[in-house]
Amino acid sequence: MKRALKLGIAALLAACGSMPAVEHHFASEADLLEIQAVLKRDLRVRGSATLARLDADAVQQACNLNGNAPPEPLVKTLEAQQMAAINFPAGSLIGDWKRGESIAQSGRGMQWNDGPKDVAGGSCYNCHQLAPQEASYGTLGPSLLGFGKLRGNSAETQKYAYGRIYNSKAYNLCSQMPRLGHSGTLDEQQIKDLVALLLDPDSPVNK
Amino acid sequence: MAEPMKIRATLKGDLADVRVLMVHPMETGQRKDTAGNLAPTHFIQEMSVRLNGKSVIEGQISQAVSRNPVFSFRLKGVKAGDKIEIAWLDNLGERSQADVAIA
Amino acid sequence: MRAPILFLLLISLANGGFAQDVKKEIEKYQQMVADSSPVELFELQGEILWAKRQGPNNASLEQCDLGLGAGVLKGAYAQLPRWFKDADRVMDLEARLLHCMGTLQGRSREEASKRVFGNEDQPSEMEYLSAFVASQSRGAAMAPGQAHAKERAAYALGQKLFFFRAGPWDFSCASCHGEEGKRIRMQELPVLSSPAAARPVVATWPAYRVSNSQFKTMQWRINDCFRQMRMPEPAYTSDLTIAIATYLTVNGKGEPYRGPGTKR
Amino acid sequence: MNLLRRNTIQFAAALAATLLVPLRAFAAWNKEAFQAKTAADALKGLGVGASAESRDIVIEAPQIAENGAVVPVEITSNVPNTKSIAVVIDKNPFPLTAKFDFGEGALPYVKVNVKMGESSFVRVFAEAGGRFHTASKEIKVTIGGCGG
Repeated sequence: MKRALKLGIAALLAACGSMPAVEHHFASEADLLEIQAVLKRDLRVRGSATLARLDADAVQQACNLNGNAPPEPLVKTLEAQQMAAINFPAGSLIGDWKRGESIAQSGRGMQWNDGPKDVAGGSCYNCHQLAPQEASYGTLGPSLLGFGKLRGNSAETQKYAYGRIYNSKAYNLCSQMPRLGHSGTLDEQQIKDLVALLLDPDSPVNK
Repeated sequence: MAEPMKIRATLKGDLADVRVLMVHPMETGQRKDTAGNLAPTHFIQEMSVRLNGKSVIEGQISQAVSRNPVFSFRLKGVKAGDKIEIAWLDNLGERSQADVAIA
Repeated sequence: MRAPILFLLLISLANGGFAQDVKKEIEKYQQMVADSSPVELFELQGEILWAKRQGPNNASLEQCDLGLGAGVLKGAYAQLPRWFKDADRVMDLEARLLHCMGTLQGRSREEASKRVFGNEDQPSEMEYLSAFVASQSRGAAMAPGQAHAKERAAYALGQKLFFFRAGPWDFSCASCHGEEGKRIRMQELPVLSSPAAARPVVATWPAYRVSNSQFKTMQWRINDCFRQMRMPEPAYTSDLTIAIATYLTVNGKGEPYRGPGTKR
Repeated sequence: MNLLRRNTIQFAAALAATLLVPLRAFAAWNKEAFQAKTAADALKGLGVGASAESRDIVIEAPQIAENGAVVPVEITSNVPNTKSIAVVIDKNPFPLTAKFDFGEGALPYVKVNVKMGESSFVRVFAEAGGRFHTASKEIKVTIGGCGG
């Protein structure tokens, strides 16, 4: 009876789309090692994309092994580790929203065809709606239109936005969003500029 | 080997739908090629469609027609066995022509 | 140059109904583009190359066995990837063509695969050949091999690779192709693990891409996803790429082939 | 193999073709109209004077083009005795894109893929009985995804 109720709730949640069904594709760590070995065998270094990029990280390991839904204690531990590794700069985290907008537009960075002189972007519009003027936005992530209007721009909110861009996994361990600071894609100033795009009252995101 | 041009004609009653595919870069003069150099302006300017040797359509086009041009036309009073010829001439004086018999 | 895009109308009429209209109009665009595609030119050139004698043996590819016997083209592409006894390996179209360039024409793998991804100024031999061979399966139901143990192993490996998150951005194929109704910018993303979404995809690749006037193969498609996932580059026709192609094609099996397609 | 670039062999073949095929009477390319940088100058070059809006010209084209490199446009003139159709893309650097003269045996119909640098009106002018008829359609140009 209790079990039936639980299943019923799970089905309801799944139907609402708020809780995607957990799918497990890897039975064991040995399984993960096998796939990693295939990647290392069949992928080749090109440009900045070296094989060292395939070294597994504890977060990837936990998410892969548990269908992106690891047990709660593990999630807490790993999220705390990720959070501790964020370098929060002192002072205001709000940079220049105009520069932030062009960083959000750019999909460059970390690809094997990006030259050493190419400045990386955040690929933000690939997945998120931001400024209303840009109608060509993706929907893999939530809409961020009105982000600052909704939340204000207190020091706490700045820190949240900065941290979320720097390392989304510190907030949601198996988030699909890249860890843009942690991975070395964006630097401190670029992330501040993106924070400005999200929080500055003058930013088109908040108009 | 001449560059391929493909003509396809389908007959419905005495109406023929004619589709022609041409191989041409249709360079506007503003595109950088893969080596990073500005590709010189190079595009088809004139084309002509003939039915059994008689001109039925004369076309003039600009560099704003897409690369590897595809055109569709409609001819009337056509019967199986009729011959359709299509020819083009570009701004560098190059030409191509092809023909097809309607099946 | 990628200019930011303004849909002035979209802004002034930002409501669900209009978004639906936008989607419908983009579908109409895609349909019209497909109807007036120059893709046949690539098929034509591929046919010429198929019969062209070249390599140390001065031989054509006409006797290439694509799985249905030497020289049988009709419907052969629809049954790839499949296991080949002579190579004891699961091969996709490009792997098999490379194999035949070696066995029939006497060409080295290195020479034959030196330039497999072309550009708009100079398409590659592999692109032309892929266009021609695939066109010979139009109308045939996609039926990749799944009888042999190695074919089933390729599928299983492809499935795992599809969901395996790795690289500096923690991406797997499923990061983008895992959830219904999502898109990158304006590009709709098929959920390739689902037959309903995989079927039209496998039925239309390889394909001509109008945005850059290039013909693209399935090996290229997989290669470019790895680039965008910020991973190192897959070796051409490696087991990894063929496993992913097998997973994708088996998911889309049953769909009549109607390519080579035309994409935005 | 290079399909899209000329080489000497192909040039020779093209030359041979010109010798074998009877001389084509190409209508001389209207330089003045095609090199005009504004729609108004292009129309002047074509000799298009006053024109009347007409519902008998049907322009079938997408309202939104995912990529300006290829925009399919299908034009049918139902104006009786249409002799020619001209296509003008207002915002292109050279607005005049195509002009087709139809003789007996051809329907006043054409489908062609055009390039559009930006969103623009596409206007069609049909000549019939010494008069010009016109219709237009706005096409918005965008680009697609991240390169996938």
